[in-house]
Formats: sequence, C-alpha cells, structure tokens
Amino acid sequence: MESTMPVLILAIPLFTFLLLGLLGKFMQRGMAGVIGTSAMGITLVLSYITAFTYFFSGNPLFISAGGDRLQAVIFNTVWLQFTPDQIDAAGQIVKHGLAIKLGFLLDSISAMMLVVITTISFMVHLYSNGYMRDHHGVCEKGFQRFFAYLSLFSFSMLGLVVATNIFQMYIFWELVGASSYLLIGFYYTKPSAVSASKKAFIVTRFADLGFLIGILILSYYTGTFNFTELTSVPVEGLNDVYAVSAGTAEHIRSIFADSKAPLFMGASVMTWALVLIFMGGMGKSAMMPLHIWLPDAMEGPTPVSALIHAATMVVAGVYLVARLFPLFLMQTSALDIVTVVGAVTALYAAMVACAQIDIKRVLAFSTISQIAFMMVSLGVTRIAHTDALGHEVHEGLGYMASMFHLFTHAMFKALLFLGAGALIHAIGSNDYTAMHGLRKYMPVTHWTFLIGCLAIAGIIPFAGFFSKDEILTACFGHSTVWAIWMTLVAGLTAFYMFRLYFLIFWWKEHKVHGEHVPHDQPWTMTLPLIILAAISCVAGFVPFGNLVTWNGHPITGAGFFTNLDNLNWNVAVISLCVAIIGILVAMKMYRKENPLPEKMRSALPRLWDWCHHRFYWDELYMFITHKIIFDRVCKPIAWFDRHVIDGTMDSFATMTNRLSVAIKGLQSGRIQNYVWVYLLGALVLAVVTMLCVL
Amino acid sequence: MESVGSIIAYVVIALSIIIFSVLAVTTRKILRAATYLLFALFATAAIYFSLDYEFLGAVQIAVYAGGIVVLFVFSILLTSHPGDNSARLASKKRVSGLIAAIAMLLVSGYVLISRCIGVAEPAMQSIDMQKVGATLMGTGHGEYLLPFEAISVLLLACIIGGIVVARKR
Amino acid sequence: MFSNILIYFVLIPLLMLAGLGISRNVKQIRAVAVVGSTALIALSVYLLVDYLGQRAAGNEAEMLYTGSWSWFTPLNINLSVGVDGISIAMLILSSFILFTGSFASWKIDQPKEFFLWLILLSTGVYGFFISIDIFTMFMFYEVALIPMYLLIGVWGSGKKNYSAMKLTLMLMGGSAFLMLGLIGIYYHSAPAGQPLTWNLLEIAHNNAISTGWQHFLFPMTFVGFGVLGAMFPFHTWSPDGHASAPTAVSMLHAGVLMKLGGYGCFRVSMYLMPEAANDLAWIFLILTGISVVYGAFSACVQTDLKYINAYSSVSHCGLVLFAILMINTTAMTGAIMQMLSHGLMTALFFALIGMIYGRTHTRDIHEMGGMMQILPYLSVCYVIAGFASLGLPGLSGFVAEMTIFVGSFEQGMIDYLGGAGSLRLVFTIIACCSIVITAVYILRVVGKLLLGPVHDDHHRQLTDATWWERLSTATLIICVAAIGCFPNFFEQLIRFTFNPEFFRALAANVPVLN
Amino acid sequence: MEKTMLCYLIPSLIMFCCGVYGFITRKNMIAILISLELMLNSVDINFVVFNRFLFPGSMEGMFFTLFAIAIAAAETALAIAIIINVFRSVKNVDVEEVSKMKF
Amino acid sequence: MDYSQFLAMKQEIGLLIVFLLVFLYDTFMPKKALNGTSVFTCVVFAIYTALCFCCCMTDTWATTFSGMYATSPAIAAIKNILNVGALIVLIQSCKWANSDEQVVRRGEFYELLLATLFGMYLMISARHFLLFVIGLESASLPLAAMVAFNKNRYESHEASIKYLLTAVFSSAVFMMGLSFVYALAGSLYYTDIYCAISTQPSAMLVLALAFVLAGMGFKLSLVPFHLWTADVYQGAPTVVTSYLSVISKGSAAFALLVMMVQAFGLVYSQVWEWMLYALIILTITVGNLFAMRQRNMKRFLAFSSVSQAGYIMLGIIAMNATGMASLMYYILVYVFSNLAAFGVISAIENNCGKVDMDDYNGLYRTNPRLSVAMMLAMFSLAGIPPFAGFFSKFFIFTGAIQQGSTAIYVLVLIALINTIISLYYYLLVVKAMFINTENGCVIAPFKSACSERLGLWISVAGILLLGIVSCFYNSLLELCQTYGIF
Repeated sequence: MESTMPVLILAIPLFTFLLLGLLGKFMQRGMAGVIGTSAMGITLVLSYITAFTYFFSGNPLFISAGGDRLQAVIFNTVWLQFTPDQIDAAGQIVKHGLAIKLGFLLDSISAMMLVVITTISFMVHLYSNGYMRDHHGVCEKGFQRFFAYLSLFSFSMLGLVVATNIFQMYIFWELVGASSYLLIGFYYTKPSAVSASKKAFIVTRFADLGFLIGILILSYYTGTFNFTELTSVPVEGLNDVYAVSAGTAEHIRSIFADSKAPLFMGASVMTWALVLIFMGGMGKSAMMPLHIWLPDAMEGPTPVSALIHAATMVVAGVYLVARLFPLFLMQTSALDIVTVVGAVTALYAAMVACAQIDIKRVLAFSTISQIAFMMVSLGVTRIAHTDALGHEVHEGLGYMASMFHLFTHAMFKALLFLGAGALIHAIGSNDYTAMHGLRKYMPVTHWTFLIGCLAIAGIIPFAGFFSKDEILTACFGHSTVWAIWMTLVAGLTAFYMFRLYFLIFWWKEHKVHGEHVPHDQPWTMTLPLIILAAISCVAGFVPFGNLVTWNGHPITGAGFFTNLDNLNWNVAVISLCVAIIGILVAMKMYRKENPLPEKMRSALPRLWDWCHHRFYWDELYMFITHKIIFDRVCKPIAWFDRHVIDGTMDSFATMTNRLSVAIKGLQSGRIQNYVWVYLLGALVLAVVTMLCVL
Repeated sequence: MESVGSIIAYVVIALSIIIFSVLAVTTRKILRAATYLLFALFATAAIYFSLDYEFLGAVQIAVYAGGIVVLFVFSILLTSHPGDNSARLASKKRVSGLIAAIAMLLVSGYVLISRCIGVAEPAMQSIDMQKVGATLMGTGHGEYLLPFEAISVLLLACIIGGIVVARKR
Repeated sequence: MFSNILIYFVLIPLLMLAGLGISRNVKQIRAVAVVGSTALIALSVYLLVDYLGQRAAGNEAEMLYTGSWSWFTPLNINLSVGVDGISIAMLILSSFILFTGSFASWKIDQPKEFFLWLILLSTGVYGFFISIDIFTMFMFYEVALIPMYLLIGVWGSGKKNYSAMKLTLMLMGGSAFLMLGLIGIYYHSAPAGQPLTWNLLEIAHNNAISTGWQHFLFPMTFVGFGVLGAMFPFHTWSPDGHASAPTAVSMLHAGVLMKLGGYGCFRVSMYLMPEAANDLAWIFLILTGISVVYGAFSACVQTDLKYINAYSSVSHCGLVLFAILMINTTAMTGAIMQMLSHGLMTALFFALIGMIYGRTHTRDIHEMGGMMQILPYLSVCYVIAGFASLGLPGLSGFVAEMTIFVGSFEQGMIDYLGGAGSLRLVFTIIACCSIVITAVYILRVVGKLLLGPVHDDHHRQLTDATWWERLSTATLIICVAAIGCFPNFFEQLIRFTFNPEFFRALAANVPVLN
Repeated sequence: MEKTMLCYLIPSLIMFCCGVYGFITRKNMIAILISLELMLNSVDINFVVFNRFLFPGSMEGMFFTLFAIAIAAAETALAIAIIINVFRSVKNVDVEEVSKMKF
Repeated sequence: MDYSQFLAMKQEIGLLIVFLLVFLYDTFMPKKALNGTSVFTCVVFAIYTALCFCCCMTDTWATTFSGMYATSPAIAAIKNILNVGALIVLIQSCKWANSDEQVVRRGEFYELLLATLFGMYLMISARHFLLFVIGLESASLPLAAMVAFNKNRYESHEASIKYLLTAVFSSAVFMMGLSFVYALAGSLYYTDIYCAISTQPSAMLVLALAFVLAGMGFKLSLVPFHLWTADVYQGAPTVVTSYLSVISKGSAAFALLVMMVQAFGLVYSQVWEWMLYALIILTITVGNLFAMRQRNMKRFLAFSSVSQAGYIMLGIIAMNATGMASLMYYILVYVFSNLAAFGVISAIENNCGKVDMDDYNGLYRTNPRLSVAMMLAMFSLAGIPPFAGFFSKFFIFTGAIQQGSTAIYVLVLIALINTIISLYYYLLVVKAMFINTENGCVIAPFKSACSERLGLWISVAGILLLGIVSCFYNSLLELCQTYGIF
C-alpha cells in the first residue's frame, strides 16, 4: 500500500488546523466551517478507503495466507533518536537504538478507529456548523477557532490510533489532551469552563505521568518502543529497516515470561510497567479514581463532548490496553487490575448517572460506565479455556467484544450527545427540569434520541445489544461474579438512560415561554443525528469477530448475520430481560409526572445525596489539591524559599554588614589607639607564629 | 670580673636610663619631660662611651641632646604656657598603655633572654676617627658612601618639607 | 586570525558597540541593533550549515574551526576557539534571542546606553561559547555577567537595586569558586614535565588531573557554574533578578546567560573531570533533583508573573544540570536540548510578560484577567509558550524533557541493576513528577491571566501587540516549534559531541545492559 | 658580677617600652614626640650593643646608629613643624583634639 | 673606591637631575615664569620617564657598592611603572597646584614629590637595610609635609600629624626589628642575612620578622597596621592621596617582595609565609568590611586600597616568577585604575568641592564622561573583564596558586570570596552615578581642566589596554622568568 493516503489522513487535518488557526481571522466565519467540514469529509473518505483496503482488499500485506489479519507499518520515520543504532564493523545495524518514530501502523483496531474517528468527527463538524450559531444563524465568536481546534483534535486522535510505537502514542496522547483542554475551555470567558479545562488537563497529566514512567520501564527492559516488536505479532513492513530484528520478539517474551525482570514490592516490574501504563489509560478514559474531570468537561460545546468526551478521546485508554494486549496477557495480574477498576467504575458511574439533573452529566457518567464495560471486557479476556459453565470460550472474545463495544458505543453515544446538543441549543439550558415533554416539538431529535437510548440499553437489534452481549459473555467466561455485577450495571444503564429519555421528552407538557417555541434544528444538525441513528441500528451486525481480534485470527465468519448466529443466547436473554426491567422501572417512575421519584428519594436520602454528589470525589480532590498540596506543600516551600534559603543568602549580606558596623570602633580616629593596635597586632602576630613554629 | 668602678658606673647609667625614661613619660609637666629626655639621652651617650664608641657618644650628645632637645624646648615654649600641667590620665588610657608596654616588654624580653643570655663583652680595639671617616666615604663592603649621599637627599627633603609646613601661608 | 569564522561572533558585537557609539538618534541605534543581530543570525546559520557539511564530509575532529592565537604566552594562555554541535546550538540560540530581544526593547529609555550594555553582554556570551580556552572562557563569562547590574539597576522595575545587587553578587560569588577551580585545573592540566595548558581539548586529552584533585576542583567549578544555572540552593538571585529586570534583559538572561551555567558545567566540570563527576554526582544530583521539583512547587503559589517564570526557570534549568549529571549520552543530549528549548521559551515568556506589563503596569495575576479578550495575540503567544513549557509535543519542551527522562531512567536502571544504588532512579522519577506540577502552575496562570472575565475594566482600552512585538514573539515561537517538530536534526547536531572518549572514565563502573 | 649583653639590652628595652607607654598615654603631642625619641634611642642602643657584644669586628651597628640619629633628627624637625602647624590651626597640641576623622 | 659605581644608578641620578632642575627653576626663575612650573615639571619628568623606558629596560643587572645597591631589568621596570604613575599624578595635580591657595607652595610640592619618589627608588634597589631605612624615611617623611599642604583645611593638618606620628612609631618598631635581625646575622646586607639566618627559626627571628612586616605593613596599609590610612587619605589633598595610595604602596610592595625573597627567602615556609597568610586574610577582609560603609569617596578608596594591598601580597606569598610578575603587573594596573578614580574625585573636588558618594548621585546625567571613567576605574578595581583589573587579579591568583600548597588554595578562596564584598562597594559607586537619579543631581555639569582630562585619558587608556594587550604582562613575566628578582 502506498503511503500517500495515510499521510494525507494525518496531513489534511493538521493543515486545516494551521490554516484556520493562523489565517482564520482573515476569513469569514462561515467559510471556516465549510473549509473544516470539507477537509474532514476528505479525510473521512480517505479513511474509509484505507479501512476498506485493509479489511477487504486481500492484500498480502494485510492478511496472511491463513486468513490472519496482519499489522502493517505503512511508513515510519525517525523523529527523535534517543540512542544510536549499534553498528558492527561491517556497517550492519546490529541493534536498533531507542528512537521515537512517527509512522502509520495499520491493523484491525487502527483501521477500525480510523473509521470511528473520521465518522464521528465528520458528523460533529457538520453538526457544529449549525450548533455554533445563534438562533438567527449568525456564527458565534470564535467559530474559526472552534473548527481549528476540531481539526487539531482530529489530527491528534488519528495520529494516536495509527501510532507505530508507544512513544508516538504518548505524543499524540498529549496532543489530544491539549486539544481537549482547548475545546473544553472554548468559552474561555466562563470561569467554570476555564476551571473545567484546567482540571481535565491536570488530571490526565497526572495519569500521563504514570504512563510515561510505564513507558520508561517497558522500553528499558524491551529496548524498543515499537508495537510490532512489543506485541510480537509478525509484521510485513514496507521496508525491512522497520521490521523486527531477529530475536527481539523472543527477547521480549523471555523478559515477560521468565521473570527476568526484578520484583518490586512483590510484583514483577513488568506488571508495574503495565499498571502504570494503564494508569495513563485510566486518566484518559476517566476510570475511577481519575474520572473526575470528565463530568466537568461537559462545560465545552456539546459537539465537542460528543466527539472527544464520548466517542473518541475517552476510549483512548481502552485502545491503549488493547494495543498492548499481548503484553497484558503475559501479566494477567495487570489484567485483573484492569478488570477491577473497570467493574467498580462501571457500577459507580451508573449509580451516579441515576441522580444527575444536567443531561450532559448523565451522558458523561453513562460514558464512563460504558468505557468501564470495555475495560472489564478487556480485563476478563483470556486465551482459550472453558468457562464456568463448561463451555468452550473463544480465544480473546472479550478483546473483540471490547473493540466492538467501542465502535458501537462511539456511534450511539455521539448520537445521544448530539441529540442532547440539539435539545440544549433549543432550550438554552442543560437541565432536564427546563425541558420535559419535548417529543412533540422536536420529533427528529426525539426519535433519534430514543434509538440511541435503546441502543445503549442493549435492546435487540440495536448496536448496543450485540456488543454488550459479547462483553457479558466474555465476563461469564471469566468469572461469574463479575458477570453478574456487569449484568446489573447493564440493567442500571437501561434505567438511567430511560429516566433521562422520559424526563426530557415526557414527564409533563412543555411550557412555552413567549414566542420561543422549541423546534428541530437546521439540517446541518439533524442530518448527523439521522445518520448516526441509522448506524446505531445496523452497527450491531458488523462482523467484528471476523475483523477485529487480538491476534488477527478471526473467531467468527464474515457474513452479515454472523453476529446473530454467534450469540450466546443464555447470556443474551438474561441481559435483555435485565435491560427491559430497567426500562420498565424508568417508565413507571418518569413517564408521567408522579410523586414516586420524590418518595424514593426521601426513602433513601443518603444514597441519593451520595449519588447526586458523585460520592464526593470532587470534594476529596479539592481537599487534597487545595488544602494539602497547595496549602501544605507549595506554600510552605515558597515560604521556605523566600525566608530560609533566600533569607540565608540575605543573611550573609546582613551579617557582613553587621560585622562591618561592629568593628568600626577599630577606626577610632585616635592616633594612640592606632598605635596600640599596631603594636599589639605585631606582638600577637609574633607570639602566635612563635607558638606555631617553634 | 669587672672593676667595681665600672659596675657602679653601669648601675648608675642603667638606673638613670630607666628612671629618666619612666619619668619622661609620666611627668605631667611637659618641660620636665623634655628635661628627663635630655638626661636619658645623656645616659645613652654614656653607654656608648662605656662601650668604647666615643664617636657615637659624641654625636649622640651633639645631635640629640644638643639639637633635638633644644628643638623640643623651643616648640614647647611655642605651644604651651610654662607651668601648664597636663590633666590626669584617664585610667582606661593608662591601662591600655600599660598593656602595650608590658606586652612589648614581655615578648621582647623573652626573646632577648632566650637568645642573648650570658654574652660577655668581648675585647674590641677602639675605633679611630680615621677609620670612621674612611668607612663613611668608602664604597666597599661595610662602607657607607651611598647611604651618606642618600641621607643628604632625605635631609634636604625634610628641610624643604619643614619649611613648607611651618611657613605661615 | 580573521580567516576564522568564529572570530566574527565577537567582532560583530564589537562593531555593533562601535556603531552604537557613533549613532546619534533612536533610529540609527535600532538600525545598528537590528542589522547586527540579523548578521549574527545569518552567521550562525551559515556556521551550522557549513558545520553539518563538514561533518557529512567525514570530518571527525572533536572541534571544528579551531584556531589558536597566543595571548599571554608565558602563562600558556591563548585565544583558542573552536565549536562543536553544542556550541553551535548555543550560538544559534544566542543569536535568535539577541535578535528578538532587540525588538522587544524597541521603545526603551536611553536606548544607546541600553543597547551598549546589552551588546556587551552578548559579546561575553558569544565569546564564551566559541572559546575552548578556559581562561578566555572565564573572561567572557564575567564579561557577560556585569552588564546585568546596570541593565537591571537602570532600566529595571520594582526593587531593582536590591535585585541587581543580589544577582550580581551571587553570580560573582559563583565565579569566585569557579576562578579557583579553573586555576587549579590549569596547574594540573598536564603530566609532570609537560607544559601546562588552558586548552580544554588538551586538558581532556592529557587527562592528568588526579582523582584527588578532581574531587576538589569538580565541586568548585560545578558550583561556580551551577550558581548561574540556578542550582538549588543558589538560585535565589533568579526570582528577584528576573522580576526586576527589563524585558530584553530577562530574555537574554534567562534565555542565554543561564545556559552559560549549564554549558560550563558540561564543558568544564564534566568534560575535564569525569572521575570526580562520577563520584560526586550524587551530591549534585540531589541538589538539582530538588531544584526541579522545588522550583515547580514554588512557582505554583507565586502571583507575580515574573516570579512564576523565574521559579519555572529554576525547575527547568535544574533539569539541565540534573541531566548532565546523569553521565549518559541520551540524558546529556537532552540537557542540551533542554537548554535550547528553555532558552527560547523562557525568552518568549519574558518577552510576553514584559509586553503585558508594559500595558497593564502590573504583573500580579490577581489584578489581571481575561486578557484573551483584550490582547488576543499576546495571549495566544502566552498559551503557546505555556504549552511549550509544560511539555506539549510539537513544541520544544517535550523533546527535551523526554530525552532527558529516557536517558536518566536508563542510567538510573543501569545504576540500580548494577548495584550502584537507586539514587538516580528515584530522582528521575521525582523529576518526572515535575511535568504534572508544571502543568499546574502554567494552567493556573493561563486561567487567571488570560481566560475568564476581564478583571479590570481599565484594561479594555489596551491595544494588542505592535509589529515589532509580533516579530519578536513570532520568531521565538517559530524556533520553539521548529525544535519541537524536527528534533532529530538538533539531536544529531548535538550528539556527535559525545564521542566515546568523553565517557572513557566511566566505562569501568557501568555495567553494560544485556 | 659581669656586665653581659642583657645588662644593656634590658634598660634599652625598658626605654622602648616607656616610649610605647608614653606614646599611648600622653595627651600633648610634643610629649608623644618625646616618647618617640625614647623609642628611637632605644633602638640605637640595641644596635650598638649588638655590635659591641656580638660582632665586635665590624661597625655596622654603630653606623646604623649614626644614620639613625640623623634620621631621628630629621623626623623630629619635621614633626615639630607639623605640630606647630596643627597648633596654629586648632590652638592647642592636645592629641585628643585631632580625632575628627574616624570610622 | 670606585665612584663610577654611581653611574650604574641611572634612574636615581636621572631623578635627582629632574629634582634639581625643578628646584633650580622654582628658585631662580623670574616670578612670571613660575606659572610654568607645573608644565615644566611635567615635561621634564615625562622626558625622564621616556628616557628610562628607552635606556634602562635593556640593562642587565648590576650590583654596586659591594652589594648595597642592585638594579636589574625587573627593577628598572617597576621603577618605570612608578614613573608612569608619578607622571599621571603630576599631570593631575596641575589644576590643584595652580590654585590660588597652593600656588605659593607649588615648587615645593613637586620637589617633595620627586624626593619621595627617590626614596622609593632606594627602597626598591636597596640591598642593605641601612640604605633601605633611608629610602623608607625619604619616602615617608616628606609625604607628611605633602599631606599637610592644604593649609586651610583642618583635615589636612589632622592627617599630617596622624601620618607623621604613626610613621615614626612604625619606623621605630621596624628598626627594632632590624636590630634583632642584625643580632642574628651580624650584617645588614641582604645577601649576608640570607646566608646567616638558619632555617631553624628562633624566637628572635620571628619577632624580628613580625616587626619588619609591621613596619612594611604600615607603608602598605596591611591590617592591623593600616589604621592611619583612611584618616590620612581623607584629610590629605586628593593629589597626595592618590600618590600615597598607588606610588607609595606599589613601591613598598615591591620592596617588601625583594626584601622577603632576598633577605629572608630561606625561612619562607617556616616563618613568614604564615604571618603573611594571616595578614593577607585580615587585610582583605577588614579592608572590605570598612570600605562597605564609607560615604566619603576618599575614605572609601582608602579602605579599598587596604584590601587591594592584601591582593598584592598574594604576589609575594607566591614566591615565584609568576607571582613577582603578577605583582608588578598588579601594581601597574592598580596605578592606572586608582589614578583614574582619584582623577575623577579630584576633578570633582576641584570644581565643586564634593567628595561624598551621595553627591555623586546622578553624575552620569550631568557629567557622563567623568562617570564613565569612574565606572571603568571601579570595574577595573573590582576585577571585571575586559578591564585590566581582571587580568591583574587573575594573574596574581594564578601566581599564588602556582605555589601549590593546600593552604594557598584556602587563602585564594578567601580572597576570592572577599572580591564579592569588594564588588559590592565598587558597585555602590556605580549605582550612585548611574542609578540613583531620583533626588536630582547634586553636581552641576562642568568642564574639567585640560590637565585633569589628560590624566584621566591616560588612566582610562591604561585600564582598557593593559589587560587586552598582552605584551605588558608577557614582557614582565618573561623578565621575571629570565632574570629572576635579583
């Protein structure tokens, strides 16, 4: 495969960013939107072609003779050479030095992510053309900036998923963090937005610290950053230079397998490395306890939330674990941590989502919960074994399920966010208390939103059903406890989503204030909703088992209905039932205005309070950062610096000055004193010298 | 064993040196101080004589006693009224003076005693004026033509300096 | 003598001084400054190209363009010049910062005197970087220090007298130790019976300084240069000094002068006394490791923009010395990169702070807010500088820090696994933490100063950057981005310096990995 | 009893110390000058004594004394001129008066 | 008796001729022509200085009067350095000497100055302590008269009496020391003493050396023998102060070097090395500590010169050719730097009578050239490159460290740390002139006299060139390396 197209996929958004960023203020605002959207459109097409080529062209670069999907390094250039290559006398490279390369790694998950990112991004671009205008169709201030940021984000996210090595991933990881920061703080005059953006950046930065240290440990032991070498999957590169040097894979495997690495606090250093890397993922993917930034991030414009904080960036953590999955497989204790973190987060986020008023926050917590599903799914993945019920479980089913859910979730969550955006745009508020009963006024939004809710609740045949079913199957394959846990969370998901749905669109009739009647938005905004709704309906049938697996080896066939064929109906029925129960409860409580919710709230006041206040995590963080780190660390250090260190330096001067004043009496102005000092000085000099010398 | 006469002469000389020195710096009448100085200088001259340096003794009397002390007397008469007593010393000052003097005495005394104890007076042939003159005018080793010339410049400069300073304007 | 290109790095500033001496009005003064600094940029870029050409042609000499002219012959003092990749990098840095600094002081009072001092300072800087004779090096070093006093004292603000004096005295205190160290090196520069020398390369080749003497001389020189490199606890001149200095001076000082410290530590202390460096590194590792975190924490609570930046410089420059002490090729490369990067971005910071201060007459972040609405250009530049500082990929900070961390960690692991203790490892991880703290204080400033609602309505009348300010900041941003985007170019430029001989002394006690 | 060298040196030393004491304690400048004369004189004695007792063959000590006397005379002359000068200015010769410049 | 030996003393004889010419001119020329005395003296002395440079530098070394007097290229060089300094002083003094107050004493001033210079020559060339003492007295006694030259100023009288009394006291102590030396060696010739003093030190030797150092310390203003310095510098006419601070000090330093090496060289490490250590540390530190607080410029420079003397001593303690050359070079540079400073002070004093540092506030605004000259002088004194002071300081440290003991490193470190304090107070002057402009400028703009400007130009040229142009130091060092001290 030529490298032109991949390069363009990265270059077009970057170029658009620079163009809009530097020259944006010289162009009309609307123009910027057009440029940004069309550029994204081109990228979308290119990505689709690339993905299609990868999956279906049958090119031997991408698929082996045995039908296994391969990793293909399309291009890879050295960006920063840390340690030089070792060259033997003959001029041959014996061992590659450590280097950050920028490249394009095409394999099943990156191809899939290309599709996801460009699709959602394009939708969001399109949508933003309508969203970022006021009711008279005049573009908001900063329109160009907005599109510039979107392009920057798209570029970074694309760079992240196609990274050929972990350091490239880290680079783009930081860049998506920065674009996220910029976009959350887009309304920079709003103090809440500013602090939210700051929070997001700093929390993820903290997580990235772990990521970085993890990378350092990993690369020290393996001697490479390259995914192809790290994950030991055979590669067919365009150029031999980028191919795995002989023995590297064995070397890495031996480090992991033979416990060549030393122990640290009872665990292998490699486990630590993976856990630290996962910590980076936790930050980006808002896993507990690093989740606190995501709800606040909803301060950003809603399309941004859809793109970054629902569909793409937040799944980077999942993607990261998936990327390094073969390594995780060799250190299952790390996988266990992934599982636990995921499961706890899933339940937590679902509970909190039940008690939020701001619709975007509900969606945010739902996002956290769903990503936690993906994490759990990865965490429970093991290779070929029999499950608790005695069934043979497919190799790496959880991995596939996780990716599948990532894909479907991106679609329906983007849909939900964009729908929410339409609502907010129409109502001018984020709270459902200002909405209620909108179904008549905004039919398109209503129906698409409903599809989204059904998808996330896991109702057959919408997309979420299939992916969630696979996840639960994988869980059952690993541990019944986690499986039941996750099933309950799935039920809770259905409940809170439909609570939201009913509270927005039903509950009671909408009160129209003045002439302002809520209505569906212009086509730029509804079109993406419709498209995404359509995708949510059919995405469940994409044969992921055939396309995306941990080792490239297909576990299902390629047909359109294979997903249905391969369903584990035991699990499917359970999950469906749970989901329907959740929906019914929600319907009972929220379809019409009734005192039931109020009763329940007063019945369990403590629970409501905790959920509503997100279990007081924010307060805890505020306490730690402000009261402890700021007040008890930074301020004392600054004080110490000014008063002790600087004080010492100053005191040298003061002491010299004091001394100078103290001895001024020596110069008394009296000749006789002078002579006295003179003589005694000479005598003391003599006596001291005598004592020393003689 | 020395003759009794010379010992008595020595004791007189030594005592007068000590006594007149002490008196010269302790008396409260300045004119008396000058007088005591004169006696001390005479005693010094006596030492020179007793050590067989007659020429030096003569110079001492001529220059020091004759010249310098007269100068002192003139200047005293110029600057103070006869009969003026200087005020009593502040005890602090006296103590510091004593400290310095005694320290000097102890240190130098120790040094002298440690080094020079028991050196007897060797025989020496007396120095005739011929030799003194030749040495003063000679250029060889231990001869002093150059210092002799040099000190003339010093004296000239001091004369000029004295004139300039003492001149009214 | 004049056939050597390096001499012109000193000659051009001297000509500029002469030009300033005869210029009669502001326009001529500016013309001299701009023409001269442009010429210096051109010269350094030409040098870079030619240098790379020579390297590509296979010239493997340690230093290129070497030249030596006898000066104080009986003492073996020569005017020896020569450059390698590191020096060239530093020369380019200096040229760009001088250039932008000239523009940043477009409207300064008493321009003639100001530029005279500024150019004198840069003469010292250039001389320092081209010298390979430690006497001349030291001389130029001190030439560069003293103009600071007047620049801050006359053109500064706030408690300028105190700061100027403190800065000068502390730096001179450092150079007192340095002078002793250098003279000591001279007297041990050659084996008995051979002529002594001040020449860096010869001293290194002679390798005659006994370990015992190294243990004495290394701390002297390292502390001496370290004071200028803002090493804890000798950094306290930096906050006050920077806070009081006028814009261009802060730029030049933080941007270039503080690099003299790092460069000197590297070139003199480490290069000439590797054994002692190896033995005593732990002391300074602790100090610099503290610098890194401590500076960052201190920056978190400051409210004066310049103080924030000064403390951040303490942190970043601490990282430079920290990396140098790792005695690891990668980390040292990173240190040089960090010098470049910090020089540029800190100059950018100070330029921007100066420009903002010139408009608002305050530097207290509590008295400002919402500048993004009023001064969008400057604010955007500030954000970019901030991103560079907190290590955003694509800007220079990231590559430098990552190189350092990778190298330090590698050395830390080598030490740890080789039984040489875990100090390097632990401090590397501590230093890594600074990336978080840096983010905290940078974003705090950005949030308080630039974003949010306008704090003071009087500020609404302010006007955005003028053309010379735009030129100055844009140049710096382009440089920062250039390093950030194409790091390998600089990395390779620098790396050639670290020839194996440099590490000769360390080979014995470093276990080879795998 | 024999007259050893010390017999001469000690009185000379005492003379010197008296000079020191006088210099430090006297208020009248001329008295101070007198003290100085004592000190110089004591030095002269020292030279002569050393010459006589230790190196009787040479005359260096003696000649040093000879020149020292001349120097002392010059010093005294100049000193008296200056003291008179000061007297004209401040109308007395009290050494305590001339301590305006200090610290 | 070979009187032709006098001919070996070319410089002394030349100087005496100048002295006589001035004397004769001043005594016998008609009243009208007396206005030209200053010019006449300067010209004659300049010619003499030039001749010395032409003729005397090439001489090989000579010892005359059976070793009582010695000259060598190095000695000729240091005398030439002193000549240059004296010439600058003469030039700078023109304005002052021709003022109404001084005009009656003008001729005497020059005569005394030349006489003292002659005394210094003797100190340097003497290889016999009698000759040395005569030189010492000629160099200090007439100075007391010069100090008293400002008859209308009380300070001048106070200074002269302080100077004279302490000078005589110190010469008494010095001669006391000499008497001990004589007792030990039996001779006053340096060479004899060198041979006669055993390397096993005795208490008497220690005391003798202490007294000798005290006597020389008085001339050099080493702490604790320096106490007269500030008062005398402050009280004396500025011209005389500058003469005292550079020429007198420089000659004494070199003479001390010669004496210590030639007479007491063998007991260097046993006895006087440690004494000098103590004196140097005390001198530098105390001088600096006092200088910090001074507001009167002359007093300030007095203490600065005290601490500078400490640095000069490093050249002696080095006991090698580098140290000696550095010492000479240091003196050379110090001459130019200090004379530049005093030139500015005297120009200002002559014009408006201000000598306080506070009066210098904002001087740059009103008299930029003077303040630049002052700044250069301060920087040079503080040892800031590229001015000459840096080189001299660096070389003197280099020379000292060549000695090689650990103690010397400590000593140099202490000296170096003291440079920080000294930098502080030198910068105070710079600060006053350039930075303190808030309260207006005290000194109105004025045009200084030609002679003052000429003197300043020469000094500034020296400050700028002596360091960068390496031939001065190189030739000095080569001289010392080739010929040694003797």
